[in-house]
Amino acid sequence: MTKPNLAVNIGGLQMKNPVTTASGTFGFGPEYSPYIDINQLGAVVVKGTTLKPRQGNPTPRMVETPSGILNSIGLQNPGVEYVIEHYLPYFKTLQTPVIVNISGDTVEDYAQVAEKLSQAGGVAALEVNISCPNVKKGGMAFGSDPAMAAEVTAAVRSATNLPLVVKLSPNVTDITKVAESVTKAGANALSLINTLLGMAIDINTGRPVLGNIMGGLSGPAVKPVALRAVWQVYDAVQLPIIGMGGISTAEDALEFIMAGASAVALGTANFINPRVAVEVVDGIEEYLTKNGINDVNELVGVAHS
Amino acid sequence: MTKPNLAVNIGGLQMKNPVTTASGTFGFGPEYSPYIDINQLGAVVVKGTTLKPRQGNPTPRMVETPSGILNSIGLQNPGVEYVIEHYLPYFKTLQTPVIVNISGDTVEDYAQVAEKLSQAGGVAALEVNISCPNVKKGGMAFGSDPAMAAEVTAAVRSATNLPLVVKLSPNVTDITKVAESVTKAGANALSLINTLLGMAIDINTGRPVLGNIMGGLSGPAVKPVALRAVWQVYDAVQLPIIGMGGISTAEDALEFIMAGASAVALGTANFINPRVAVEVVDGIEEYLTKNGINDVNELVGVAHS
Amino acid sequence: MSLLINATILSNNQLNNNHYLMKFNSGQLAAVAKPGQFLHVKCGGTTDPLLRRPISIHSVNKDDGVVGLLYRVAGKGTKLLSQKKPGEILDVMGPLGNGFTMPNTAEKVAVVGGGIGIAPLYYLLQKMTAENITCKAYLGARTAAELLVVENIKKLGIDIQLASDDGSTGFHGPVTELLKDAPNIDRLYTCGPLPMMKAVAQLAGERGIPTQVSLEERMGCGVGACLACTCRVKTAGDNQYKRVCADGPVFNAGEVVWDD
Amino acid sequence: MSLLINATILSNNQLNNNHYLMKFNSGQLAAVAKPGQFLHVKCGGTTDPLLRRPISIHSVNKDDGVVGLLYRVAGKGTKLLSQKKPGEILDVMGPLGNGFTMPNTAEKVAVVGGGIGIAPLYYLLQKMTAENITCKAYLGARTAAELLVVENIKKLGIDIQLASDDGSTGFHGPVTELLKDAPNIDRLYTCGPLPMMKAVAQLAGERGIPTQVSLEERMGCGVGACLACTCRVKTAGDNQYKRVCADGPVFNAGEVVWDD
Ligand SMILES: Cc1cc2nc3c(=O)[nH]c(=O)nc-3n(C[C@H](O)[C@H](O)[C@H](O)COP(=O)(O)OP(=O)(O)OC[C@H]3O[C@@H](n4cnc5c(N)ncnc54)[C@H](O)[C@@H]3O)c2cc1C
Ligand SMILES: Cc1cc2nc3c(=O)[nH]c(=O)nc-3n(C[C@H](O)[C@H](O)[C@H](O)COP(=O)(O)OP(=O)(O)OC[C@H]3O[C@@H](n4cnc5c(N)ncnc54)[C@H](O)[C@@H]3O)c2cc1C
Ligand SMILES: Cc1cc2nc3c(=O)[nH]c(=O)nc-3n(C[C@H](O)[C@H](O)[C@H](O)COP(=O)(O)O)c2cc1C
Ligand SMILES: Cc1cc2nc3c(=O)[nH]c(=O)nc-3n(C[C@H](O)[C@H](O)[C@H](O)COP(=O)(O)O)c2cc1C
Ligand code: FES
Ligand code: FES
Repeated sequence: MTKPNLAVNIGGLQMKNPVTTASGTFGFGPEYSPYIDINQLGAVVVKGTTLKPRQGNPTPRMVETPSGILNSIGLQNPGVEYVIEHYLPYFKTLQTPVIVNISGDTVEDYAQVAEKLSQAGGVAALEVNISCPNVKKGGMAFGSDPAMAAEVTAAVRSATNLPLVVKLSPNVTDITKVAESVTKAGANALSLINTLLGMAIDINTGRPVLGNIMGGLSGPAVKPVALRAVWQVYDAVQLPIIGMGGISTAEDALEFIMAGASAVALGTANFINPRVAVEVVDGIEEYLTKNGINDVNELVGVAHS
Repeated sequence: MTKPNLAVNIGGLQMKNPVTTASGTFGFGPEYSPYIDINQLGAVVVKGTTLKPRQGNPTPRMVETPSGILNSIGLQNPGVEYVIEHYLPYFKTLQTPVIVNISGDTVEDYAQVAEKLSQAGGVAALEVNISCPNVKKGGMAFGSDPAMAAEVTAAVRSATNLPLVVKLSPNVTDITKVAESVTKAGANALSLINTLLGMAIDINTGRPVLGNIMGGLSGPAVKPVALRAVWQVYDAVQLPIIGMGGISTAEDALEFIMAGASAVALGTANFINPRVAVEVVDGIEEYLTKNGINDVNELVGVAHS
Repeated sequence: MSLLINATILSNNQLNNNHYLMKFNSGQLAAVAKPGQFLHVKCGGTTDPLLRRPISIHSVNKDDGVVGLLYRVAGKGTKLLSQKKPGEILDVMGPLGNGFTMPNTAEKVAVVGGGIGIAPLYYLLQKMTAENITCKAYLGARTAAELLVVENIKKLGIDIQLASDDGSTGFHGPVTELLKDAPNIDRLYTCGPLPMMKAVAQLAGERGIPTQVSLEERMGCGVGACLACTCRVKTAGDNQYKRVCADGPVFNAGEVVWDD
Repeated sequence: MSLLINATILSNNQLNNNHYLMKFNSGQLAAVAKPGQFLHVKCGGTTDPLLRRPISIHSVNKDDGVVGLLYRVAGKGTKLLSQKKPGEILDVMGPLGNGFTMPNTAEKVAVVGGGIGIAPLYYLLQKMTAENITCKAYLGARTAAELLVVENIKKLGIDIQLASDDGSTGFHGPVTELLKDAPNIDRLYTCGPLPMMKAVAQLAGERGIPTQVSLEERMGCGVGACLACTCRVKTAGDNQYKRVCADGPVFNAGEVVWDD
C-alpha cells in the first residue's frame, strides 16, 4: 500500500502533516530541538508575542492539578522587535512553517504586531490569541465577546496578508457565537481551545497558589471540554480548525480530527514527552495505514456522520 | 481544647457540619447506606427529581476521562410522586436534613415539583438544578441565561417556603452574572458547580462514546475550574455557597471553604470511596483542631484576605 | 451485606498473554459472596484511572477465606491490577449485584462461557458441584490459549465441551453450535460476548429453557446510585432501564432487550 | 547535549524516614553531566501526577556509568519514585540547566548544604576531590537523622562541619553560624532552604566571596520553553525574570533578588 496522505491546508497554510505545537509550550523552537526534529512537524507555533516586551506575572506561575496544570505565565516575551531580530533568522532555517502567536492590550497592538511580522517575512501564518486568561487587558476579554473578537480579527486582517488563525477561548457560554463572528471578520482558520480559567489554593498558607491568583488549566484534564468545543465549532462554521487541549497521544489527536479538527496542536504534553509531537505524526500515519485510509482529510469530522 | 464548631447555616438550612453529597451521585440515600452512616453528614442531596418520571438518555452514559468522568444520565428518575411516596418515609427516618434536587422542562414544572415536595413535608431544602447539560429542554438552557435563571428561581420561590439553593453551571462566560441574577430573584444559597460540557470519541467506531453525544465532566479534573467559580461568586454575592466539583479529600474541601464555600458536596468521589463524605468531615475537624481554629465559619473565604 | 475491604493479595498469576488469576484473602467476603456477584476494585492509587473496575467473583474458598478474580488486561485499570504483587493490598467493594438464582438440586444445568465470560461461571460451578447438581460446561474462545481455567473446571469433575473460532481446539466455530444438539438441559447460565449471549438466549427461548445471562455496562458507582450502567429490559408496558450493578448483573434472558 | 533516556534502576534505598538514594545505569548521562545540573524525571505512568519532577544529579560514576539521585519524599511524585524497584525503567530527561562554575584548582572552597540541599553538592565534591581541590563541607539539617550521606562525604576525604536545629548532633543552631568564623574561603557553593541560602549570600557578600546558589522553582518543561520557573535577578536596568531551569538552577548569589 502507498503511504497515506498526511498533508493538510489550514486556511492557506500548507502543512505536510496535521501536527503542530501549542503556543507557549514550545518556546520559540530551539528549546526543544535537542529532543525532537522540528522539521518533521506540520508546523510550529511559537510563544505569544506582543508589541513591547512583557515581564509576565509574579511567581509561582504553575501548579499541577489532577491530570492537568494551571499556568499564569502572563505572556512573558521579549517583544516583537526582539523576535524579529533574534528568532526570524532561526525560523528561516527550518523546513517547516512557523506560526507566530500574537497578543496585545489593545486592538491597535494586535494590528501592529501583525504588520511588523508580515513585513519582516519568514513567518508562515499568524495565530491571534484572543483567549489568554492570564492578562488583565486584552486576551480573554476580547475572546469572550463576539463583537470585540471580530474587531480584533478585522484589525489584524487589514494589517496582514498572512493566513490568519484565530484562537478561541472555552470560557464562554457559546463558543460557536465567537467562531461565527471571527469567521465573518476575516479569519482563515480557528484554533481551540485556549486554557480554562481555574485556580488552586494552598491550605497551608490559606492563599491562592499562583502569584496571579487565577490561571489557565491545560493538559489531559481538559480534553473532553476541548473536544466538545471542536465538535460544536465544526458544526457551526466552515473554517478549518486546529484542535488542541489535552492531546498527548495519537489516539487523542484522532479523536480531535474525527470531531472536526483538520490539524492538532500538542501543548502541555511536550513537557512530559518532548518527542510527543513526532510520535503523534507517526501514530496518525499508522492508524491510517492500518485502517486503509488514503488521506487524513477523509477523517476530519467523520464522527458527525 | 474543646471541639471546634462545624455547624453551618446555608440560607436557613442548619447543617451540623459543612459536608453534603452532590445530586445524582448518591442516589436517594439507601444505595450508599451499607458503606456510610448518612446521619454523620451535614445534609444529603438526592437525585434530580422531575414532575414526571424520566427514562434518561441512551447508553453508554458514562465514560472515564483523565482524572474525571463524563456522564449523560439525562435525569433518569421516577418522578416527584414516586419520590414522595417511596422515599419521603425514608428521609424522615434520617437524623440529617435531606435536600431534594429539582429539575424541569419548563418554569412551571420546577414550580410544581417544588410545591409538591414542600407540601409533602420531610424535605429540608430544595436545590434548583438550572445547570444540567444532559437534557434538551430546561437544565443548562435556563442556567446559562441570567434572565431565565431568575425566572425559574422566582417561580420556585413563590411555590415554596423551603430554603432555596440554586445550582449554577460553569458553562458560562461570567458565572457571577447568573449568581447575581438568581440572588435578586430570591435564592437563599447557591451551589456550584454542575458539570462542564464535554465529550469523548471512540476512534475504533469513529463515533461519540456517549449515547447522547455530549456529557457532563466531573471529578478531580474539574476542581480548578470549580474552585475558581466559587472564588468569583464569593466576591460577587452575599449568599452562602455550597462548593463542589472534584472534591475528593478534606484538603480539597478546605480549598473550597477558603475560596468562599460555607459547605461542600462530594460527588464523583463517592464512586471511588463510598466513605469519603464522612472522611472529609473528620479531616476538616482535624485541620481545625490542629490549627487552633474554633469555628469552621472562620475559614470561609479566608483566601480572599 | 456489602463491604469495603483492604484485602491482602496472595497471588497474581499470568495465565497467558493478557489474562491473570488473582487470589486474595478475605474471610468476610468469602462468607457472603454469591455466584454472579461482582466486586468493585480499585486498580490504581491516583486519580488516573479514576473509577473502580467491576470484576466478577471467580472463585471462593470459604474454608481458607480466599477469593479469586480472573481477569483480562483490557486497558489501564486492569493493567495496573496485573502489576500488583503478592503481599500488596487490594481495595475492593462488594459483593455487589444480585448473582445467579441457584438451580434446584434435581435440575440438569449447563453453563455457556465465552472468553473471559467464564470468570463468574466458575464460582457457580464450584457451588453447584458442592451441592451435587449435575452440570456441563460449554466453553468457547477465539483460540485454544484463551480457553481459561479449563483444568480447574475439570478438577471439579465437570463435563466440558470446547469450541474455538480458529479451530485450534475442540469444535471449530461458535460454542453455541455445540449447544444446539445438547439434550436434557433444564437450566442455562451464560456469560460472554453479547452476540454469544444473544444466541444462547434465542436458543433457550426456542426450547423454553430458563436461562440467566450476566451483562456488562460501563459503571460508575457500582451500587445503584448513579444510573450510569443501565440496560433495557422488557416490562409490562414500556421497556425500562434497569441498573446492571444493582438490578443485575444477572438477568433472566427473556427480560433483556437484545437489540438495544 | 541533552538526552531522553530509559535507564535501568540499579538500587533505590531508603536512607531514613523520607529520604532515598537511587542509582541507575546510564553511561551516556554519566559522561556528560556536570555538577549542579538536574534531571527531569518521570515518576509515574499515568496522567496523575502529570509533570516530570526535577531532581539534581547527586553522584556520578563515569567508569561504571552509574548516576545517583538523592531525594526526599515530598508528595505524590517522589512517593511513586520511592516505590520503584531495581530492574525497573526510569524515564529521565537531561542533563538540564547550567551547573556550577568549577573553581580554580588553587582556590579554597566551601560548600554549605541544608537538608536535601546536599543532593547536588555531593557531585560537586566528587568532582573537586578528583581534581584535588581543597574543600570543606558545612552541613545543616533539622536533626541528626536528616543529615544525609555524611559517611559518603567523609569517604571523599572532605572535612565536615555539622549543625542541627535541635542540637542532636554538631553545632546547635543554623549551619550559617559555623560559616561566620570560617577562615580562608575563596569560593562558596550553597544549596538548601531559601533562608539559609539567603544568609550565606549575605555573609558571602560582606566578605566578598564569590558564591553560587542553586535555586528551586515549580517547573513545567525543564528546558526553558514554558517560562513557568522564573526567578528575579538583578540586571543593569530593571530586575528581570530568568528561568531557573535553563538560565539556572545555579546563579551567582549576587544576582539573586532575595526579597521576591
Ligand atoms: C459486572 C461486571 C463484571 C465483570 N467481570 C469481569 C471479570 O471477571 N474479568 C474481567 O476481565 N473483566 C470483567 N468485566 C469487565 C471489566 O470490568 C473491564 O474489562 C474493565 O473495567 C476494563 O478496565 P480497564 O481500565 O482495564 O480498561 P479501559 O481502559 O477502561 O477500557 C479498555 C477499552 O474497553 C472499553 N470499555 C471499557 N469498559 C467498557 C464497557 N463496559 N463496555 C464497552 N466498552 C468498554 C474502553 O472504551 C476501552 O476501549 C466485568 C464487567 C462488569 C460490568
Ligand atoms: C532544579 C531542582 C533540583 C531539585 N533537586 C532535588 C533533589 O536532588 N532531591 C530532592 O529531593 N528534591 C529536589 N528538588 C525538589 C523536587 O523537585 C520536589 O521535591 C518535587 O518536585 C516534589 O514533587 P512531589 O510530586 O513529590 O511533591 P508535590 O506533590 O508536587 O508537592 C509536595 C508539596 O510541595 C509543594 N511544592 C512542590 N513543588 C514546589 C516548589 N517548587 N516550590 C514550592 N513548593 C512546592 C507542593 O505544593 C506540595 O505542597 C529539586 C527541585 C529543583 C527545581
Ligand atoms: C505554560 C503555557 C503557556 C501558554 N502560553 C500561551 C500563549 O502565549 N499564547 C496562547 O495562545 N496560548 C498559550 N497557552 C495555551 C496553549 O497554547 C494551549 O491552548 C492550551 O495549553 C491547551 O492545550 P494543552 O492542553 O495541549 O496544553 C499556554 C499554555 C501553557 C500551558
Ligand atoms: C452521574 C452523575 C449524575 C448527576 N446528576 C445530577 C443531577 O441529577 N442533578 C444535578 O444538579 N447535578 C447532577 N450531577 C452533578 C453533580 O451533582 C456535581 O455538580 C458534579 O458532578 C460536580 O461534582 P463532582 O466533581 O464532585 O462530581 C451529576 C453528576 C454525576 C457524575
Ligand atoms: S454503576 Fe452506578 S447505578 Fe450502576
Ligand atoms: S520549567 Fe519551563 S521554562 Fe523552566
